[in-house]
Formats: sequence, structure tokens, C-alpha cells
Amino acid sequence: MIGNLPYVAVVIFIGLGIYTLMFKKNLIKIAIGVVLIENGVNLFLITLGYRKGAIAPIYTQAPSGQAMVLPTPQALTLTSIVIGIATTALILSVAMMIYKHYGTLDTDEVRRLKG
Amino acid sequence: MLGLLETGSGFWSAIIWIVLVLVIGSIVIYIRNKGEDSYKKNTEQDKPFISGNPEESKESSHLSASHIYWGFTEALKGYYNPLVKMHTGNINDYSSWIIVIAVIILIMVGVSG
Amino acid sequence: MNLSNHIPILIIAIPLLAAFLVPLIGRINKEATGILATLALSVSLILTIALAVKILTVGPQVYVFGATSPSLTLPSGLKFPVRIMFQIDAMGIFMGLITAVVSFVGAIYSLMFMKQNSGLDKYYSLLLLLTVGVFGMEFTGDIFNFFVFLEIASIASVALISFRGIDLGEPAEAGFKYMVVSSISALVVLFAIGIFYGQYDLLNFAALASVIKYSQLDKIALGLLIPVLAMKAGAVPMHMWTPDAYSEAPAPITMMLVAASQASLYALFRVVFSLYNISLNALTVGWIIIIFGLLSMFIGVTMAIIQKDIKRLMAYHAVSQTGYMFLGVGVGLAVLANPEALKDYGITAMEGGIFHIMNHAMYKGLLFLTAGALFFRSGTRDLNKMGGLAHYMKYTTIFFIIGAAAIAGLPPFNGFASKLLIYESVYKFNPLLSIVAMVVSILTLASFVKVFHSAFLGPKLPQFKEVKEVPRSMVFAMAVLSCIIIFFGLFPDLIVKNLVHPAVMSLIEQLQYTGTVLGGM
Amino acid sequence: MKEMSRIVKTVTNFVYGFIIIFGFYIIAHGHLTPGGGFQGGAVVGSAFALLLVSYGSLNSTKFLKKDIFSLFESFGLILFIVLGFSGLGITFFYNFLANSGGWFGNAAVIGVNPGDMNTGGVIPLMNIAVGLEVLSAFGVIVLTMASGAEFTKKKEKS
Amino acid sequence: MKKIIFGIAFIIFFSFLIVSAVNMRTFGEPAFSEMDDYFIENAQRETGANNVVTSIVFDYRGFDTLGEATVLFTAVVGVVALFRGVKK
Repeated sequence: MIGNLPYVAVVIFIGLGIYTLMFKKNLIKIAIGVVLIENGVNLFLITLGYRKGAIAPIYTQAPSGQAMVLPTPQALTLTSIVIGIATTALILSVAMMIYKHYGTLDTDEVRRLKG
Repeated sequence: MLGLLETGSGFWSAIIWIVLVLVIGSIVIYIRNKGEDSYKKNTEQDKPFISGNPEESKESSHLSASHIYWGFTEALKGYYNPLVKMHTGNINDYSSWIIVIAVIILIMVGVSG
Repeated sequence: MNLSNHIPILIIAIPLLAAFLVPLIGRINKEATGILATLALSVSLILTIALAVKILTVGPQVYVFGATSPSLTLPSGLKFPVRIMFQIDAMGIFMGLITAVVSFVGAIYSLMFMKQNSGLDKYYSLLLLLTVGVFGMEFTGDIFNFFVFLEIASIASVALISFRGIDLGEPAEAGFKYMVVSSISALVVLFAIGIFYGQYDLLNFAALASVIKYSQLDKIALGLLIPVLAMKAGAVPMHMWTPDAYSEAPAPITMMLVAASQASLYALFRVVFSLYNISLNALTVGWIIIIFGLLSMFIGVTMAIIQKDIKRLMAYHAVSQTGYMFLGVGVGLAVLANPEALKDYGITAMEGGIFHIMNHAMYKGLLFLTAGALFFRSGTRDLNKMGGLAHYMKYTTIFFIIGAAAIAGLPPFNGFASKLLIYESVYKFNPLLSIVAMVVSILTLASFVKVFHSAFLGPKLPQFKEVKEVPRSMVFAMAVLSCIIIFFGLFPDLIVKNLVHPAVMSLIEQLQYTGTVLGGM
Repeated sequence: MKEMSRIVKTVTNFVYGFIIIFGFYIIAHGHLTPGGGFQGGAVVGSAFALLLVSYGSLNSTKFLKKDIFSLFESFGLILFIVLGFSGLGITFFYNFLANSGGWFGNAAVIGVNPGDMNTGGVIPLMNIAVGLEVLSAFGVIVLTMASGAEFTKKKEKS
Repeated sequence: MKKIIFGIAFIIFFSFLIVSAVNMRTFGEPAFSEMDDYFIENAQRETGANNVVTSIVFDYRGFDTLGEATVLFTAVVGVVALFRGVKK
């Protein structure tokens, strides 16, 4: 159990993000919630790749004979980080557009589309 | 035969259906042509009779969309009011419903084993 | 080099290259961008048809990226693949055909429809990227690559939904909502990928399917994957983004969004059937999907009846029609465990559901295009303001009648064939379900009668004096879909025998799916 | 955004060159040391962001041109996908330069080694292409959102 | 009322996540690692790059990287299209 504390940290990250999405009323805060979930998932992937007492999987002037951590999660995390950047940029620009037209960022006001 | 779709408990063929429709339609047209022959065009016979009132203009008689099925929605008020209230265009509800359904499905899958 | 081995990647790579080139072309000539996009999509349509012929004759195709040979799935002496691969079987190419046709038609329609807008080069680039994303979701055999293409499709759709956000507020709002929900779904999918990777150290669908143990974590991953993918497909009660996004996007984009949501539906079926086949409790998951279908059908259509906005109404119908697919395939899944029931009616139900996917893409695309044509000429989407448009737009009226008859399941159009398959097979499973399906079909007809009456019939209204028929290219785009609908309606057996039945079989038989990658096992 | 104080601008003038050079170093050595195209591109993009913040969006657009950035972005992407296509003789994304003796074609010494620039096949080229794409993408995003912020502010006044 | 339902759902969801975190294999001791061991052993020989992560990103999973660059490109085009017509 105590060995799984990193996963619990991941879960707390994701839970915070989901709480923000569910109960916060500001569009910018909702964007922050999405980013929180992203970071939690990226942290999850990286945590999966760790191996006790191992070094980064790079051979350039590495200490010889050392075990290396799993490289795949690092590649996946790199990909998902860039995807997260793209998502955040787009979501924030759409929020700016909404603010321009509605003059507010409150989710209770931004609901011309309903029913 | 081409166009014959086996549905497990029967078959469906659009071509046969079209042939049937043509045959029955021709019969109907034939019967209609043998109908009342004292009917004459351009007399007062083919004018609408609205219990003596003058026929109102077409523009004013066009029924707009929100009035169609008024009775239907009126009769089902008890069903429609909560349903429409459920569709708040609020993004928090959108994401919350996903979580609710996820919880239900997680419980169902977990219980079913 | 023999190009015929590289068709699977060329289908994706040619629109992608065109998408990268379009902004450069747009600097020189704005008109050329639409032509370039249409050309690229037509090329990928032709390649998709060629690949479909190859797959349906030869068998499932695999394309491994970066390997020394396109079909070398396993490096020497390994039990598992290490590289990304495309794995396209009958189901994947079935969806791919839908995407190819819909994107091609959408591009042709956009040529005139979007002429007045600014930023056309960006529009066509995003359209190509959306097509690429949907293709990738349907072709890929790697679970993380699926996530990447899901994000491509989501981001491109959001940018296209809020394309008119510079002038209006509603498109931006719809784009924000869709962005948030699709980010949630994509991130949950990534979390599930992490769960799989942490347990089995594999990222390939087929390899995972061969080793999956249905442990506690696998149950949690399944319970996370089903709702988010169903949400992307627009299942009640997670459908609220659907009317917003569909009604605010430009009409050709709405048609593409239907295909994109069906790609998520395909992913859901792929997860349930190919990844966990009979290892999961088929009855429970089948009933979950059936209940999704019932709720979607009924609530979707009843909400559609009271709509005033023509595209919102059609969007609710999209939700309701998605319910039919859930119903048919859910019944097939519920009886997956006992073979005689599966042979008796399960396969037929799944045929109905899968066939309905293609029919729905066609007629719902046609209906959205007609709605776009009405908006293009009359300048409004409000049904209360419309009226008497049939006097001015003859072709559009005919196309609308064809589409409405098809979606309402009137013979001899294609909607009737697939709905008939669903009714008769679901009746053997549980009569109540098929009765509800028929009631929903009647209500669908009722609401489209309302649209037809209030938009097309009635006297000539003075404000529509100068309205005339839409340009020829838009008529051509709608005519293509109408011809497909009529052909499917007249000869449904051809489609069911040659396209749908192999797709259903490739879903049901898990060993065939894993065998294409892992070589038998 | 309006420009910040003279101190910030002086420090920025002093620092941003180093940041950009460091980013290009990360891009170029992506196949030997930690880093790669994305990381280096992000570093260079942060330099642009620093310039934008310190000089304000109005002044910085004098020397940060959006069109040039988008041109570079398309160029990097097309180079990347062309590198993918050029492996099409074998398969898409086949590393046709690795261990071929030509450009970046030296076989790496198996095991721990000091590192040779001339290895990796298409990987260094792809690093450069992706780095170009990412840094210009960041530049475009930052500049566009800055000008958009001005735009929205004007709207809410009126 | 609705808030209470959502709150309960959130708590149950969070507890499910905690369950999955606890059931996860122990941190730092991967149960299976054949694929990654294959990468660590053969990346240098096959791609000639010292950095295994880069060789995975650009060679073994190069198509993901193309998709990722495409995502970034898509976001850029989307942002520019959203703010089109805005004077610099």
C-alpha cells in the first residue's frame, strides 16, 4: 500500500480536476480543471515507467551496468503533454471569444443554447 | 433474387413492394375515375365551404411550427417539463452527467463480476 | 516499391499532406484551397474503395510503421508487436467507407456553401484534419495511437464548430462545451491506456486482447471506457453537447461530426467485442448498451418534437437514431455468450445495428445538407420564420423528402431495411424493445412532417421573394447522397451480404482479430 | 499587454539570445542527450513569450512576425511528413538513413559511449523539423492570443 | 438536490479511482517489461541513436509523433481561425 502512494497522488490530481469541472462556475477555472486532469494522467504514465534504482534510458556517458527505466511511458507522456498544450491553447481562445460576445465567464450566464 | 433481404423471420424486397404499390394504386385510380360524374369544375362545387364564413387568405392561414403538435406537448406536460429542465445548457451539468453515468456503469460492471 | 501495399497509409497521409499544404496555397490563391481539398479527399475515397475490395476479397490488412516490411507485425523471436500498426478488418473499412464518402461530399458542398466566409484556407485545412482524425480512429490497431487521433478529431471539430465564433457568440459557446466534454473523454481514455500498459506492458489492441485477464483493474478500465465513448457517440443522458455542436457548426461540418461520433461508437464496439470479448459479463454490458439505446431513442425523439430550430431538431434525431445502433449491437452483445441465440437472432440484430450506422450517416448527412441549403438561401434556422420554400427550391424539397422518408423508416428507402432487421431480431430477444423502437420511428415521422409542413409547404411568403435554388455543386452533393440512399433502399441485400455481414463477423470473432497480428496463437 | 519596465527589457535583451541558443542545442542533440525537437522548440518558444511579455504585444509585433512563423511551421511539418514519405520504399516512417553510412548513418557503439553526432538516421532531421514546427507554433499561438486579448478588451469597453 | 446527487457520484467515482490506484502494481517494480526491455536492448542497434526515448518517439512510435505534430498544427490553425480578422 505504502508503495502505491504515487498512484494515490495521481488520483488526487485527477479528482481535483474533476471536482473543478463539476462544481466551479468560471470558464477559466474549468480550463484549469482540464489541465489538472491532464497533469494527473501524465504523472500516472510517468509513474508507471519508473523502476527502482534505475537511470534514464540514455547511453551517452551513462554509468555502465545500471538498469534503465522503461522508456515507452516517457515517449507517451511527451506526446500527451504536447497534446495538452494544444488543447489548452484552443480552450482558452474559445473562452476569450465567449467573453468577447457574452461579457461574462459565468457558466450560468453562458447558456444561450439549451432545451 | 436481387433485392431480397432475409431478416431471419421473413424477407423484405423493395422491388416487390414497389410493384404492389403500383398495382394497388392503379386499381384505386380506376375506382376513383368511375366515381361521381355530376361533378363540374369551376362551379361553386369546388369552392371550400367554411360554414358560410368567407375563405381567409392563405398567408394568414399558414400554421407556424411552434403551434404544430400543441396538443401533444400540452397533454404530456408532466413528461416534458422535467425533461426540458434537465437540459440546462450548463457545462458543469454536462461533465457531471458523465461522472454519474460512469459511476453507475462502474458499479454495474463491478457487481456483475 | 509496390504502392498497393501502402494503400492504408496513403489514405491517411494524402489528406494530411494536403492539410499542411493548404495554408501555403491559401497565401497565393484562396480559391485553389477548396479545389485542393476536394482533390485530396477524392483520392482518398478512391483508395478507400480499392482497400475495401482488397480486404473483402483477401482478408484483414495490417500495416506496420517503420518495420522492414509492411506486414511484419512481430520482430524476430517476439510474442508481441513493438511498433505502431494499422489493423483494418471488415468493420474498420466499413466505417472508413462512410468517412470517405461523407468527407468527399462535405468538401464538394463546402465549395459554394462557405464561399462568403473569410479564412477559407483554414477551414479546408481543418476539414482535412478532421477527416484524417476520423480515418485514424477507425484504422489504427494501437491503443495510444487511437488516443492521438481522437484528439486530432476533437480539436479539429472544436475549431470548426466555433468557426463562426468571430461574429456570433453561440458557436464559441458550443465549441467550448464540446471541447470540455471531449477533453474529459480523451483523458479518461488515456487513463485507461495507462491501466492497460501498467498491467500488461502492451499498447496493441490485438496483443492486449490475447492476454487480457478481466481483473479488477480491467473492470475499472471497462467502466471508464464505456461511458466516455458512449458520450462521444451522443448517448442519453450524456447527449447535451450534441444539439449545441450540431446546430452551431456549418452544415458540411455537422455531417462530418456525425461521422466522427460514429467513429467513437465504432471504438466502443471495438473495445467491447475485440478487446474484452467473452471475458466480460456479456449480459450485463449488453444490457447497459441496450439501456443506452432505449434512452437515446425515446428521449432524443421526444425532445426533437418540441424544437423550433431545424438543425437542433435534426441533431436530436441524430441522438435518437444512434439509439437504434446501440439497441441492435447491444442485443448482439447480450447473447454473445450462448451461440444458438447468437446464431438465431443475435447476428441479425448486429447486422441491423451496423447497417444502420451507414444508413444514418447517409440520410442524416443529406438532411443536414438540406437544412444548410435552407439556411444558405433563407438566412434563418428558425422554423417559425420559414414557410413556402418549396415554391422556390424544388430540388432541395425532393432531397428533403427522400431523407425524411429514409430516417422515418418508410419503404422503400434504406432506413426501413435496417430498422426492419432490428425490429424482427430484437422482438425475439425482448418484444418490448422492438415495440419502443417502432413507436420511436412513428414519432420520428411525425416530427419530420412538422418540419416539412412549416418549412416547405404553405403560401409564398413575402420575405422570401428573391430566394432561388441553391448552386449546382450543392445540388450535386445532395444528389450523391440521395442516390446512395435509394440504391441501399432498393438492394439492401447486396450491402448486408457483402459489407455488413463480414463486419459483424469480424467484430464477433476475436481470434481472427488477434490472429491477424499475432499469427494464429 | 503593455510593455514592462526598463529593467525587465534590459534583462530580456541580455537573456533571450541564450535561451534561443540553448533551445537549438537541445534540438540538435536530441538523439544523444535528454531532449529533442519538442523540448527544444518549447524552450525557444518560451524565449518568444518572454519577448512578448516584456515588450508588450504592440511593440513586439514589430520584430515577431506571425506570417513568418506560420510559414516556418508549415515548412517544418512538410519536412517532417516528407521524411516519413521518403521511407515509403520500405514502409512509412522507415528509418532509411540509420546504419547506412551516409548522412547520420554511422552505427552507434553498442552500450555506453561518449556519443557521436553523426548517428541516428532520420532522427536528427526529424528533431530539427519538429523543433522548427513547435517553436513557430508556439510563436503563432502566443502572438495570436495576445492580439486577441487586445481585441476582446476593446470590445468590452465599447 | 441535483448538487447532492452529483456530489455523491463524485465521491463514489473518486473512491473507484482510489481502488484502482491501490490495486495497481507496486510502484517501481513493473510486472512485465518485455517491450521496454526490447527497446532498451535494440534501440541503439536498430536506430543508431543513444537516446532510447528519442528513438522511440521518432522511430518505433514515429507515427504518434506525426499525429502529435498534427495536433499542434490543428490547434494553431484553430486559434488563428478563431481570431481571424483581428488586427495585429
